[in-house]
Amino acid sequence: MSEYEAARAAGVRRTVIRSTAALIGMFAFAFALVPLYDVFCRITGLNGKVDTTAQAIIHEEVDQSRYITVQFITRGSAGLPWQMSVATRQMRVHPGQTAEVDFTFTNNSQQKSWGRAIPSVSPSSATNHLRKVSCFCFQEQLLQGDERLTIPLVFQLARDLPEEITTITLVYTLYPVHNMVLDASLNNNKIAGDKI
Amino acid sequence: MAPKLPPQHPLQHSTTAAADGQADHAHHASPKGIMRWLLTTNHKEIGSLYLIFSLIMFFIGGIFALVVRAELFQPGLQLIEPEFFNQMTTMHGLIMVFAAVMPAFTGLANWMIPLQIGAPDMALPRLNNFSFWLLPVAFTLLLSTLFMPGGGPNFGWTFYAPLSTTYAPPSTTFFILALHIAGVSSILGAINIVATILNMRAPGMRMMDMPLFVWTWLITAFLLIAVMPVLAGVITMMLMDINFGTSFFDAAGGGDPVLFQHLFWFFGHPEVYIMILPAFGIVSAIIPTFARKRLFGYASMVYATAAIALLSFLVWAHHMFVVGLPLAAELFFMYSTMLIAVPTGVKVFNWVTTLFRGSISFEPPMLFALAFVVLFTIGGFSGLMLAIAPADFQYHDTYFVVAHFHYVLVPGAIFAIMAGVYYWLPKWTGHYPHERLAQCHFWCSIVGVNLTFFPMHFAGLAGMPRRIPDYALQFADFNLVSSIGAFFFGISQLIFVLVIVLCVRGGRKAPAQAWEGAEDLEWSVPSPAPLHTFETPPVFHRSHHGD
Amino acid sequence: MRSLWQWLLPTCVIAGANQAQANGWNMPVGVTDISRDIYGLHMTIFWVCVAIGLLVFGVMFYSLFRYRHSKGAKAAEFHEHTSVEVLWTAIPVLILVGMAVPATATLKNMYDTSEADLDVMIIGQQWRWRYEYLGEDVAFNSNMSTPWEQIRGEAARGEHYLLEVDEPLVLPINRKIRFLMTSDDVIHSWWVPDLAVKQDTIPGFINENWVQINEPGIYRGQCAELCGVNHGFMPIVVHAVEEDEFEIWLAERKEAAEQEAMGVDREWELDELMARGEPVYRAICASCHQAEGQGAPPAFPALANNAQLIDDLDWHIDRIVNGVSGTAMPAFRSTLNPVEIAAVVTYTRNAWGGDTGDAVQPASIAEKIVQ
Amino acid sequence: MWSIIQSVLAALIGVQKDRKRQQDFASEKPLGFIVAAILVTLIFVLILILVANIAAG
Repeated sequence: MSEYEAARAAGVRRTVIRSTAALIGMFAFAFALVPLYDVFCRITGLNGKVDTTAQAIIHEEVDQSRYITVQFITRGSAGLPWQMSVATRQMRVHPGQTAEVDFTFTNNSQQKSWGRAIPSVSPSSATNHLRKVSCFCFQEQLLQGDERLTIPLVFQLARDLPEEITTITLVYTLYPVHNMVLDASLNNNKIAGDKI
Repeated sequence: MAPKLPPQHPLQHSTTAAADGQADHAHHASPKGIMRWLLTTNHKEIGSLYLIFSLIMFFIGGIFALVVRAELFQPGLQLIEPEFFNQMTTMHGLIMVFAAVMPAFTGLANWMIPLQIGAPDMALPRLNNFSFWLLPVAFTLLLSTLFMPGGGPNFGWTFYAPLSTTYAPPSTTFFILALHIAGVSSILGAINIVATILNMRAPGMRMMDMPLFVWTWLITAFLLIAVMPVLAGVITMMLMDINFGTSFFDAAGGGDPVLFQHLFWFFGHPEVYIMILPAFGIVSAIIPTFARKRLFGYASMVYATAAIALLSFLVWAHHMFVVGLPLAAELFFMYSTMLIAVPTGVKVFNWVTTLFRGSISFEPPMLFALAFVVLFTIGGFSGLMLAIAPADFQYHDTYFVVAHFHYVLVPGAIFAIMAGVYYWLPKWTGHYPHERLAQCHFWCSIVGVNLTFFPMHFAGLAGMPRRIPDYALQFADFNLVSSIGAFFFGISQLIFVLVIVLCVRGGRKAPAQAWEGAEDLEWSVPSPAPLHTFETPPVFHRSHHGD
Repeated sequence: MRSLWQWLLPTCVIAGANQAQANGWNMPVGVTDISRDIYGLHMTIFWVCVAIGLLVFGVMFYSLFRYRHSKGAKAAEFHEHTSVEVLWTAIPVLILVGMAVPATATLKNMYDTSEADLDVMIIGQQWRWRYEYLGEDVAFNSNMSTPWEQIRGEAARGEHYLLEVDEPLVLPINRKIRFLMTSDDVIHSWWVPDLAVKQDTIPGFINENWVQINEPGIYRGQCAELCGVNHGFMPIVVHAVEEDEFEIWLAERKEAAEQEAMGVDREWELDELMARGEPVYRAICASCHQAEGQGAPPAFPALANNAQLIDDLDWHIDRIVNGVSGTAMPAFRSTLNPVEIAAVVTYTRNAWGGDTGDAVQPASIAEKIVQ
Repeated sequence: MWSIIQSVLAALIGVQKDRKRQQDFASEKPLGFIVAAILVTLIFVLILILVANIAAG
């Protein structure tokens, strides 16, 4: 092998090592994008996803000069025999004010089951200004057969809510929580996993 | 992945082997028959394999398109069920993108890059063989999903979650596997190309002396290395969502379906440029040759290509203007997308200025290259219209978009590939392609392409969504014309096959420099190029590009 | 001669464009301020493209004609010219900035959903739309009403083939209506060209858009995002009416809903339930489970002669009331009323030779979905 | 340094004098150009984000 060829081979080896490193880096980056996206959404409120952890009430002066209409919408989804309802469809609050609204969950079946309410806020620019002090959406809920449960949502609108926002819509969609252990306990449900 | 050294060939100058062709090269006791092709590490043979594979896949993908067009020939469901229709549109897209256009460019790269930079072979010949043979495996697997219970993928080539996860047919796992294998093949091919270009250039050839095809492929290969792993990541997440109970894209488990689109288009938009940048390189070789004039603004072509590649990472969400992004994000992606028109425009202006005051002749490669410039520009114009976010609310997911990307990909990428094939066929086979037949192929293709895709602009503006198996009566005329055009275009591609077969078997003999104005290094080796070339590195003279 | 062409060509093109408008070749101008703005942007950028195209292709074809090798043209030597290059970079940038300004203004306007008079929730479902008038207790499903015989070519196609629904979305004109959009299964996209509204409906997430219609009329659109097998068969029809007409319609809808609710408490005959169930089945179920309940396995199981369904009434009702997660079978708990559910259950148990004789009472269904 | 930035900016709009280009490619070290290109791209993105945010109000 001539010196020229040896130099060339060394160059090829270097290029391959570098591009393989870049490759692995990009593959890792793709997965890193998932948490990055979440962080990004939390900072910008991009997709209307609200923080899933409780936030402390910040005592600030209530902005009496404006009212914000907050609408509540509850939605069910396939596979969960629950009914979710809200005590009031909409309320008017001042920015800075702490408000509370009751949500009621009813299990219409005889079996116990797990469910989780996934929140979404519109307009998404309001997301970061909605502080949830306590919410059923922070964790999964368990309802026994025919059980009815009322849980309050305590929230506060930040004073720095942008001026142009006059209405905030909060939508909760109830989803069943599928869990191997939970399913095993639901052995009465003889058709679990069946599809129609 | 240990780097592999090129196999040593006996020192033998290319010219001596020229006349005898391949028979003389029985050194190594090379395997014969099918084993020769299975085990070959020669860049020219692998290049041919890639090109033949992509041609076959072009016809398979084309047949799927014709099934779609046949169903859309008139309103109503006549031939196939909506379920099968969705599988056809999906398969057409996947096959054309991953199995026809991309391998065709890789095939051209395999054949031409070593010849254009004066290298004896690719840097990693055995890896090269491996990356090719992954492709038939991947696409046999993908096509086999059509025969599985529940059918093949039916969620479009963009496979948006949750349609492609929670609601997907059972064969989706095989679809993911096939895409993984195809992705590995692309990545290995790209690494090989980068290693070849950076290290195997003839002594004295600097980066800025490289032909534009080599430049555009270098940038394309970097794009591939950057984004194919992202695709691999996305489909891995899908696989986990489907089979392992994660919920990356499932709202029920706290995931986000829109995240899928962000990730997909973060891969997908650079992917679009992967399919067009090498085409820029081919056209930038052909136009100066047949205008007998140096390419105008070689440096700005290189820079514009690099700029387009960089910008392609910043514009992905223009595919998502209607998913409900915040206003600032919409504006950001609108502005960045509009800016990408600038370097693209620079390229078109450069080509036109190269023609200006040239000495132009109209051989088949030139015809296709000129058609590329005109029709790709039309595709670029509709792209510019789509970049205007408010207007995109009307264009999005309609046939206007279908028209746009087919103008960019068919008379864009595919015409450039055909131009390249006609341009380099004399080098590959030693014969000129049959001029009359090639012209016939060109005119049929031009008429067919425009007949097929131009009415789609109108159908889209008038309100026809994409991916529907049946349509309202006011779209009937547009679809009728499109379908006739599609069959005409499809059938006229048989002429292309005929030209290639005839050219391989015989025809007017071509000299080493087959075209009068051609200047790059590949024209210094005999036609047909012997199996082994540049075993002694050529001395590169800075006759063009540089000073 | 040349001056004639200079005059004739643009005239022809403009005349052609006007003609295109009339014949449905171009984007509709639409009936909202926003749709007009968008149409204006569309035409502006179109003419910009035409102008650039004429210039570039003009130079190109002139060169191709003038500098033919066969006519002995000799190639020039030049291969770069910095000032020309700077110029043709700068001019497009200026044009683009010129386009970006009005586009930004229109986009900001489109995003301003504040101060709406009426909120309508739009829900995409495989493969129908559901409309809920928030705070008005009016909600209904909107299914394609084109019969499958027409699609299969067994009957003559009507004027609004594939673009007609059983229940259109009725909206008042001159009022700002805010749309809240979401989906129950996959991503759909609600699009009416005349209103220039196209917005994805995403499961678990809420999107907003708004419209203020200037003219009464019937406006048609379609789902624009591939959403599965019947993606091509979920049209949208918007019926825009005068404001007082809308109030009357709303009152009638409420009354009809009350009437239906009263029906829950009384005892229903089998025949009555069958008669009520058939249209529900045709509108809601037949697109997947097929007209004769034969289904399309494996995605859509057969209902006719389905042993499990016939043996287990509770299971049957559970499937309809609560749906099956991860499939196209939604929960009809809140989208059909107890009468409709009881009727359709009765229908599927007795049609196609099932003949179980079960007459499922609305009251028993209502028990299962108590608030 | 200024020369490198100048070249990168020229590359961004795709225009460069041949003489300047020859000068750039006389230096065999691409690292400076790569770093400068990444920086310029980042600044470009930040400017675009800023403009978009100002335009969005």
